[in-house]
Amino acid sequence: MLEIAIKGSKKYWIWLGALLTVMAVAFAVYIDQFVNGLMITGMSRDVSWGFYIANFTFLVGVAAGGVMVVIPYYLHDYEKFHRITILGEFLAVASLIMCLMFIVADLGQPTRMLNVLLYPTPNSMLFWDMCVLNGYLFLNIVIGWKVLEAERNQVRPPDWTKPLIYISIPFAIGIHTVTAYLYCGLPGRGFWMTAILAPRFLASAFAAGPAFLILLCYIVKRFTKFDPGWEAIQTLSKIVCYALIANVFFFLCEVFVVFYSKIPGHMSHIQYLFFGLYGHGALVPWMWTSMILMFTGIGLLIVPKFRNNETILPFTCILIFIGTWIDKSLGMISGGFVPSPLHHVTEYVPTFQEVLISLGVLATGLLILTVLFKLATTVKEEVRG
Amino acid sequence: MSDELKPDELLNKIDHKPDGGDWMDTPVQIRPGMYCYAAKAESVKTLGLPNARPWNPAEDDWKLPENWQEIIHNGIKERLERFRTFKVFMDICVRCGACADKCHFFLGTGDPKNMPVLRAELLRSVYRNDFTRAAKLLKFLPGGEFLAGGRPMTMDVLKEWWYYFFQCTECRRCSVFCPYGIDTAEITIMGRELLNLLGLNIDWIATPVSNCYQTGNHLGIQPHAFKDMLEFFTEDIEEITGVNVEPQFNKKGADILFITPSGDVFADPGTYTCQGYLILFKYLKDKYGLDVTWSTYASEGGNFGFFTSHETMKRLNAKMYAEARRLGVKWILGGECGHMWRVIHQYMDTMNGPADFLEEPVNPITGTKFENAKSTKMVHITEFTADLIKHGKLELDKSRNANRIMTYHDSCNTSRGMGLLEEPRYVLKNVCDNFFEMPENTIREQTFCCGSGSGLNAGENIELRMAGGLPRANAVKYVHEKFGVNTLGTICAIDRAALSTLMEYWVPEVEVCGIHELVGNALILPGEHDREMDLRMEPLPGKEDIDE
Amino acid sequence: MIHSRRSFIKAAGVSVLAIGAAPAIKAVAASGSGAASLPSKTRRPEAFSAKRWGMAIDCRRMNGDIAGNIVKACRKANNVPDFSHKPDEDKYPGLRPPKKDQELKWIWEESYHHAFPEMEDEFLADKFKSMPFLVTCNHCKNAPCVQACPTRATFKREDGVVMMDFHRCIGCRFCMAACPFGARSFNFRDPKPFIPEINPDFPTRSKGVVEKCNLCAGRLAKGLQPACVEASEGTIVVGDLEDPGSEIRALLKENYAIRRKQELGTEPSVYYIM
Amino acid sequence: MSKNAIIAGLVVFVATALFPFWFNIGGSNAAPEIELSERAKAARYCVLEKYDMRAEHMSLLDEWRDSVVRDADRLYKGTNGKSFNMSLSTGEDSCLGCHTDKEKFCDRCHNFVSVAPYCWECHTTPEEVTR
Amino acid sequence: MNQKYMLPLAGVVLLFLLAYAGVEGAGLQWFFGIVIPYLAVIAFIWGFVNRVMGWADSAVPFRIPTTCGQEKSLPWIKQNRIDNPDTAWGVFIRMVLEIFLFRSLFRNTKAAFHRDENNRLSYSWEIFLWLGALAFHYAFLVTAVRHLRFFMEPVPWCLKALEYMDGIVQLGLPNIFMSGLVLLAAALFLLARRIFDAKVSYISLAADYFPLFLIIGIAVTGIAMRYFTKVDVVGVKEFTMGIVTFQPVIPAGVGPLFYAHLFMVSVLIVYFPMSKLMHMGGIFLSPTRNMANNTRAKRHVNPWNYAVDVHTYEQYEDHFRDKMIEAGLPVDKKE
Repeated sequence: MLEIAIKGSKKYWIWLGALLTVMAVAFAVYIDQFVNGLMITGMSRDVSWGFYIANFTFLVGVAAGGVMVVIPYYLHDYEKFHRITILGEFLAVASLIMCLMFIVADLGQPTRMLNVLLYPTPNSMLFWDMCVLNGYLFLNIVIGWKVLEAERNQVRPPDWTKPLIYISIPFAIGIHTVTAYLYCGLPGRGFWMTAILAPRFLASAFAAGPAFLILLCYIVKRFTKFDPGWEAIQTLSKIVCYALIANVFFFLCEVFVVFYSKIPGHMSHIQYLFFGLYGHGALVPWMWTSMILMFTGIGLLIVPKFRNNETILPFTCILIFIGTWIDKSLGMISGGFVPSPLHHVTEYVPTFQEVLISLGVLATGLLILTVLFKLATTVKEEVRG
Repeated sequence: MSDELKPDELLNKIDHKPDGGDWMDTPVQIRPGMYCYAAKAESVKTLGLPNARPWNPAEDDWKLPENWQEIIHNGIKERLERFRTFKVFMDICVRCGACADKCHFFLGTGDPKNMPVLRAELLRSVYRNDFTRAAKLLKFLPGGEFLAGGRPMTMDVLKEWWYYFFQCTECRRCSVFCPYGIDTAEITIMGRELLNLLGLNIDWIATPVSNCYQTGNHLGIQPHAFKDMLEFFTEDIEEITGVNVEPQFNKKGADILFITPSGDVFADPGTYTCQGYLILFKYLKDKYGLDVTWSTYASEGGNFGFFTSHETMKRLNAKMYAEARRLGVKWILGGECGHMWRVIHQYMDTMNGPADFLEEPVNPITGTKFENAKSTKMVHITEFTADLIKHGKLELDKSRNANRIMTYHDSCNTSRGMGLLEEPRYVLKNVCDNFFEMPENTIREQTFCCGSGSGLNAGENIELRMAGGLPRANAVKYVHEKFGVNTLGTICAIDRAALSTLMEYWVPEVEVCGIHELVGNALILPGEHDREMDLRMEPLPGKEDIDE
Repeated sequence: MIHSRRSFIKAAGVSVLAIGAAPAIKAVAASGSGAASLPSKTRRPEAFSAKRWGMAIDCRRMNGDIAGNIVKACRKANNVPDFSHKPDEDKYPGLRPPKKDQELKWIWEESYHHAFPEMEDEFLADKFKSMPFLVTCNHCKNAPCVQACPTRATFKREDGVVMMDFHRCIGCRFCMAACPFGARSFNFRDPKPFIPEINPDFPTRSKGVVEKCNLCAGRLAKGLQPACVEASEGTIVVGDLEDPGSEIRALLKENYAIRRKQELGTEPSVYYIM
Repeated sequence: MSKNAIIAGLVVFVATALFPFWFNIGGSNAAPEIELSERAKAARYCVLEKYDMRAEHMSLLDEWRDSVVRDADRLYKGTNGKSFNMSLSTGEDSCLGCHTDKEKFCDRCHNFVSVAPYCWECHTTPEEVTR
Repeated sequence: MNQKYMLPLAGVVLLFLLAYAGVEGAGLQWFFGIVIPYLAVIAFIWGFVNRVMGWADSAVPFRIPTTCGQEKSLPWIKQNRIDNPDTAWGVFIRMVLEIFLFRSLFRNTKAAFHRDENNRLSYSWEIFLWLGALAFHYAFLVTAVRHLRFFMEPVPWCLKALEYMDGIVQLGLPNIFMSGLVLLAAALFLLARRIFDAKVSYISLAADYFPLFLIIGIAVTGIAMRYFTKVDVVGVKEFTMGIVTFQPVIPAGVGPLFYAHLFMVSVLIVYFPMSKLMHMGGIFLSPTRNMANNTRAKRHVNPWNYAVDVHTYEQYEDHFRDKMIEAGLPVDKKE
């Protein structure tokens, strides 16, 4: 089936070539990081996680978002999603590979990463995160591939894929829950220490993932002969809408708890993000932008006239995607570290190199996504005739 | 035929998991329905091939010469020196199994010895025993003989050879997947050559070869009958179109000599393809003054000698160049055929060339040089027609083929033996609007054989043919059910005959046609009247009610 | 003798290998060497030991000079790099300049406001406002960093010291996020150029691993007091918190001492006598 | 493929296969001599017997580092009844405390068999520091 | 038990024990360490050259490449220059892809017969044989190249770089070399395939299992020496350098496991030229892949082409002249 990927139009090859170029440049920069250490990043003693982990967190969400098409289709036999389920699964595959690459990029000693397997440590959330991420990746590759292959051959998928599909649903919830647990179980980090973090992560995931999927559907429709179906996109947009409302609602709950209780250790982080602290306020414009984007997104999605407008919808999705990205990657990580437990304010700005390496990872993900989507859409075209 | 074994029963017999045991210890069982009758003595005699005598594969005694083992041994030895392919293929197979489920006969019968690797091992095991140093060295070690994996040439082995080398259609599908490119077809060719040294051919091959040698074509049609047949088509065409397309025969000084397999002249549905050629040549003659001649001497494109031995192939093939030289044409045009093209493409120039008495082929109408046929000087008719269409030289009415929902079967020989994939598709798409490909893994270089190639198109081995054709039929059935495909196009004469039977058995709703039958339907002849029938004398689409 | 023993180990090893049990080999190797000459690993006889090590910092006697000496002594003893040190150009040509906020600290001075941020008080006694508070790893009883580490590179020793296994650390920095005291530092780069004088008694670290105060475990093992204690002029006492007769317990018994962020329940082992 | 091409290919193949032989023409089979420091000579014994030490020292060090860091066990009593400080480089009674010259003792063999342990990234020999 | 693999397994175990006992019991270091390896190298080179020259001596009468794509045809039809090359350059690319990436194997599919109301035969992409083969061969290559450190003094930087890359995964001491583990894993996978896949099992001969077991044995002893029972590598290098400088020595302190490893390697290279392992050389000579598909454009010469009996037109006309004249067909001689 992979032979499909090596046949393509000129545009396809130019696109892959561009991605490969970005990957090559990023790899060269990564070699610098590998040789000289994480000194090339903007991270510091106080803000010890940065752009890599931020993007990792966000992409776990995108991966988990794929389950929003899997559940309706497999659990509720929602036929409209039949055509796009595979897209959701392949989106999860590409996102998860990016997640794993971001983790590796963030490690100080990547050559030792197998120590996590050699000394399994059940009390560490990172260990569990590794398990669920790899598990979910494996499940999605196997399920996506086997189901697509069966579709191509016009036979029923092997029986053993059914239980795997069911297992993949808790895994999807699991990856984001465990990722939230990475943060929310840490004493002394008031910003993260809230039980609503995992639900909030899931809510933003179920907004960002399907929003991205809608955009991908548009792209697929534009560049291939495969039509994911307007009704499926409609349903997705409703999912995005309610998930986004939940996300904002959870955030407002958080704001209430923090500011009504006025506990400084919890309050200072949100103050820093939205108003600045001790004269430091690099993230203030970003956070307000995020809020505006998300509220605009809600507005555009909740009104049927706008939601049902084929021209407006992709722009709405872009707004939401950017809004949730700022909210979850920039805000969530920097917000947690600033101010530090000793109440120092050390601001974090990613370096150029850091951003380049991240772009390399994203380019790799997009390359995988492109190839997988090409497979999926070509097979679907082929089967339709 | 179909009363003997229903499709469902045949399907029930398929099991792709061989049960344990050692294949070397499993003796061959020659089963009716799976083999062709033995070559008749007189056919073998005509060609002066060895050991002509009546014999019956089902009997124990095959009436072999005393020193048959020696003959085989020397035969292998000689061929190892003459063919590097043979020697290398004997040595380097690692038995990785990649080819195992690529063979249509294995897929259709489940007989493990139809896995290409095992078919080759039948010969290889003897080679290892008799010709490798390893076997000689290892004999001194305990268990070494076992490690060498050889076995002596016995009567059982010989029978196994005969049975299984005539269960291979030399389609080369396995070769596409082999990491070393081992071509089982070449091994089968060697195997059949060796068997022929003992006079162990099948009649479906030997008799056509003898006919072809004597009368010029496989069916043994004599010159006047050949002419009659084409004149009969001319009458039909006149009835359909109102135009007389009378062909020319053995005409000296013509531009082009046209050679097609005799199957097109004498067996439905090839005859309709033949009519297509006639219409095309008439059109070109009237519009552009192109002078095409047929030959009664070289009235056979096919070459069953190819299924006998290299020498026999050469003897039959020689007629093409001889006739072209005698008639003084510029170059040769070849009709739709499979193994004919394999021979022309890969052997003819080497065996019977150089054809320096011919001109490098140029299409006189479009001026296109057929660069790829520069030396052999023989052009495939779909290359020729595609070139004409591309240059807008043909006036076509696609709607006359509107009732045809087409799919296209790549013939093994033209796809894996030369790579003729796009030309027929181009022609097809220009004469018919409804075209659907069969699934990816069953077309182009991965195409499946009709199950009856390489001389196995007999009546007595019908079970073998239906089983071997199963993968092809299965793919046709798929597009038939999915897209309502009702016609299977092909550019091979054996396909046209074999696939018709195959379709009747597995997918009765699908008809088989040649590409030039559709061209003949679509081509608007100068001066023709309003056509109401297609070449099969069936009403054209939109004209159905006129008949009633 | 040795010859046959080795052969036995090898034969046994090869057969065990077939079932892929590496740990078993070590067992075989151990038993194969015979009871008489079994190799043993033990503590040094002169090593200090405790049930649970703790530290008391006497803030009443602490001043800037002492604190400065302590920090210096710690850096020297443990090869903690100092980013203000100018690296030797000949030995390390073309080094990129260090980033101040990527520095490494094992013990350092903080003001009251930062050492005890949750005990902010408008009317804090003046003397505390200017006093240097030394902060370091608290060797918590319930150490969040130990819980967070995915490879057990950070672990709690039986004697209460929270240790780093530099060989095992993968540099994920989960521990840094987990530590509520900011006690951990990450080697963003190779530290060697920034160590003014390498102390051969303690290895330096490589880039990419996290480090922190280990209570001078190596010195304790040799029967030496931690470097900070030695330089502290008696303002720092390290001893066994579980031993009622220890010096540190005596101090805590008689004086009012506080711990940092007690409300988090990590049970720090570093006490500040106020 | 022509016979000449095949022969050319074969020549390349044989040359490659016999590379170790022609590459070492005029070479010697001598392994480097390691030089023992005066202290080591005087001591006359090490943690393990000579050949065991040669073969196993890296595993022993691997084992030691776990014991030292994780179990705080720092004293090794070998099968020869002697005690050793379980340390590669710290203190007089560590490995390098006795085998003081790393270049002549460790590096010669490591270079000979192309082993580049990462130990030296962090562990410094006392000599290196004083130099 | 299936004797097709039990016998080779027993053979390999026997070979191992032979060397192990020979060294440990009988002190035959010189025999297994010096005599056998020298003989093995000679046998390998001689056997390999002989085999390839045997192939070279045979003629290539025809040009019969397998064409896996569109041939060179009319100028507006896109040719597949790699799968159906008509130039030497295309052939070169095709061979490079074949030799380095196992391109044909990459195409591998798996057929399945779904016996239900549709009775579909399906073909799906089967990647594992390709992956396994690729992993096996590359791991073997890296392992072999890596061993050059025992045969070169000083060791060049490029070899050190390879060792660094191979050992980049840091996991305990000594460094883990990935190639060795991948080699063993891939060999075990290929073995498992032979045993458990009914089709492959059926076609497998003892000669297929023997080299696999031998390679597994070599990998296992090598891994054992590196990670478990340990061997004095300085002694080993002294020994290997002795061999290649023709000043053989038997170093002290190198145990029998090393000689068993060496003996199995020797057996492998002796066995190599007389077995299917010659596919290493054969892949270069495979005529269906290393020739251009241009026979219609360029004449190929058969060195042993000979004249044959042909039924000529004259004979034909003589036979049918009357009928031809009667039917109005032109004839050369009108009598």
